Amino acid sequence: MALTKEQIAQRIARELKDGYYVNLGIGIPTLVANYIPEGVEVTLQSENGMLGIGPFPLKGEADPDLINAGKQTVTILPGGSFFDSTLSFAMIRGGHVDLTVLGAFEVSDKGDIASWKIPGKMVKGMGGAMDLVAAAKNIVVAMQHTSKDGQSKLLKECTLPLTGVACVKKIVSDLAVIDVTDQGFRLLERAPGVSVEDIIKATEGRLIVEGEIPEMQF
Amino acid sequence: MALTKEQIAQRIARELKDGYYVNLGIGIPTLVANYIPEGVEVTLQSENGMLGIGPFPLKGEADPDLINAGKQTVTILPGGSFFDSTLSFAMIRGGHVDLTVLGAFEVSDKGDIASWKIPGKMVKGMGGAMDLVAAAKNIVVAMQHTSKDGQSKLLKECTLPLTGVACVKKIVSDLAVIDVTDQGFRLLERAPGVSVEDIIKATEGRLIVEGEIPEMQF
Amino acid sequence: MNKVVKDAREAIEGITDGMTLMVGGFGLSGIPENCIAALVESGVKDLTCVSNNAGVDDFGLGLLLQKRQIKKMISSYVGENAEFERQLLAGELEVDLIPQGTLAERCRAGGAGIPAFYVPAGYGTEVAEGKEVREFNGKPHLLEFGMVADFAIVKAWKGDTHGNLIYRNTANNFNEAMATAGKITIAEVEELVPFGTLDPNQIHTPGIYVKRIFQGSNYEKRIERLTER
Amino acid sequence: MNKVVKDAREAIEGITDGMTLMVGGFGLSGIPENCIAALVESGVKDLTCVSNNAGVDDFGLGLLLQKRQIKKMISSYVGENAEFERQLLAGELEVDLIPQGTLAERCRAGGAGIPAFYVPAGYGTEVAEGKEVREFNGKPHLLEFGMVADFAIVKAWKGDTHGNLIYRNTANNFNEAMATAGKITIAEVEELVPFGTLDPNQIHTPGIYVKRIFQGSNYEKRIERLTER
Repeated sequence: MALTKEQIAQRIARELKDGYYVNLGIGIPTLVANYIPEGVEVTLQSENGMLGIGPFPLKGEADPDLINAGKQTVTILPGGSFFDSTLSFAMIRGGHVDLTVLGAFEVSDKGDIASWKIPGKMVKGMGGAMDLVAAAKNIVVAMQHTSKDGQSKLLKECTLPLTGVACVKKIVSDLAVIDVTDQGFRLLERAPGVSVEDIIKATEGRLIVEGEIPEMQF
Repeated sequence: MALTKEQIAQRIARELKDGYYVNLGIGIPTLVANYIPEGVEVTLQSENGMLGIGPFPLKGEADPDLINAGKQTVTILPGGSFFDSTLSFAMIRGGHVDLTVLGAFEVSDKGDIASWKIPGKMVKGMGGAMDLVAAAKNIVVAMQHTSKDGQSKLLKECTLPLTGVACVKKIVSDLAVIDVTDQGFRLLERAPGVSVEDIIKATEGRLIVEGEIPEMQF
Repeated sequence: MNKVVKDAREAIEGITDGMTLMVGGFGLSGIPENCIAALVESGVKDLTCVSNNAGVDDFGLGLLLQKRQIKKMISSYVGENAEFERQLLAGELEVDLIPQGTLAERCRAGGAGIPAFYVPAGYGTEVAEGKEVREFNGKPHLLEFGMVADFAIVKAWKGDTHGNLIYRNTANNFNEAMATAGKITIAEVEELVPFGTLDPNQIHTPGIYVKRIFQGSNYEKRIERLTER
Repeated sequence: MNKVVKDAREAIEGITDGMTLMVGGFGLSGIPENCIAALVESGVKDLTCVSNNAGVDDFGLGLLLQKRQIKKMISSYVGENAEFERQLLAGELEVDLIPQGTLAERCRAGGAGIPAFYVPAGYGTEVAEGKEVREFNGKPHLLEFGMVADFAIVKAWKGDTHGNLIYRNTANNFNEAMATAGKITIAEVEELVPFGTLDPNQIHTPGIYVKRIFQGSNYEKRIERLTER
């Protein structure tokens, strides 16, 4: 059984360590916040200018001056801070954010990522994604392993315009957990009930499979 | 009669316009603050991180956290602000300071200035002087026209290590007010009782003297 | 020193056809609503607007787009606006898309007298086309340039009559950097107070950067994506 | 997340011979007195210190100079210190003098992931020797490099247990930029408060930059030039 979006988020949350500062992109990455392990204290950064993103506001308490990078109303946790866009990206570019989680259309076995533009369709812009992938120490991608018609999204070379090159460190897809190494993708874990064969078939890029591949537990 | 230091400061103060943001260097330039004309509101910048320098504190009210760039205890005026060194020099470098007044050992007729180092003697460092002269829109130098042994300090070429090149716009010395033009020094005013001849004799660099040269009034 | 103007109409005096404007805000948060309305009313056109986003169809910079007053947008993300899409596909609008951090830093650099600097963002992507690449510590970087505007228009929470500004929460966003990078910077504030009433340690934008300031009125402060627990 | 350490001795753990330290302060204002004392006590040597000034003979970094613990100073102005002069003339101390604004910007750039940038300061002077020159808008500029340190040691007025810092008046100076540029940043504060007690809009240094924090004791806060009306 392929992972649900919630399970992808849940698996990524296991990458979090106590004290981490983390930037979560829009979509599945945002869900990671719901699965932060017990005893792990993580501070969420929002690139529009805050540290310490809290839960969505209670009904009637939304503040138009307090939104996240997805433009949703949010709250700030005690110990958080507000700052301008320049400082926000200075901390991203300077490598002070420990982990960035974002979605992707495609990832190559060299760690290139395409996530912002589909030519011919509307071009919305890259927002902060290029800054984040160029600078974060550790980039985890949350994505679907294949397109709806079964085409692999883990490729030898990305076909869509790139967001960044040689930057993705880890992928958690609906089928597998994969590290991006100098030799290509390396299979680490498989989704419950998904076979190594299924994953090999769904992966176009070089995929290293060595030893027993454990099944993820939820 | 050559101008006193106070008179040099007083003459420079006439360059101030209402609404100006001004950086005053150590020494004579600091005295300019005492002669700001009636009806002219000027905001003084201190490059260690404040706008709105006020008078020295009253006896017993000095605050070790509130000093100027000369490390003297000062006060802040209502409407002032504090900021860090980066922003302070960002506003200097970005041309937001309207006028900078500083001292000099030598100035050349091309507007080069030497003000920070005398080889063989102790080297104290340039502090913020190089940043200020490289970036201020308008640089006025307060200086003695000649050394104690009568050598001109307004030269064809500076002999001491430079602080900046082609940056000085105006000089107020103890003998004269001089503009620095593309053609060299241009005599604008002379100190009371000082003749044009005296000034020509005291000036080694190219000096343009055209028409009647008025005497400064105090 | 007199920086206080009556209203947005007086504040935007001197903004003429073809000028480049920086406009603060992220999404609809922290945008100078009063000045945008005055610009719409003024009919000024062929503007180049530097702004992280382009508003929505019927609010923010979307209002200027509707009236076809904008010739070019310089932004990082413009995806909330159908009229924008129509004009872009029809070739009526130019767009320069810039990574968000690079956009912020280019405004900051312009205001700070830094003509150019190197960043890693965008290397190897179409953003890098035509840009100088240089390696530092084994990592390729792009040369990016400081940016200034004829006018910068920012929105703050509180301001004083000397032009000192305080922003609130995430409504700061691009306002602080842009306030430094306008040849003339206009600030509209929710509350204008006499100088001397703000704590000098809490000022985000020192008054030196602000040439004109006024207290805006009728702030709608529209929420783009209301999300509640 | 536990950033709070007991005292300066615990805070400076891991600072070893030959390391590069950034030390905040301007003159004797805003200097990390407790950490400097602990460094003197530790006997660590061959340090490279990035600090705008070098203290006075018997206070600030002057204390480390007296004990000959500093190999090299990177500063903009070092003119208040006779022992400094003696060591320099005797060839016992290296000095790299950098224009003050460039020094601040190099710290800021180091912390902001900007490896290099252009500034006009120093062009045509001995500071420009060996540096790349490039013209922008008809004006020559020097290429300067971002700087990071093994440890940055800063002093703030208030701090919380998450490492958020607030500086007071002109005691901020270089502390804010340096706090961003240490591989490990240590903050000593006059008052340490529980997280959640500081206004998130008033924080100068967000906690992300600070790895270790403690409340200092016995601050002397010496005045270098007492000047009264």
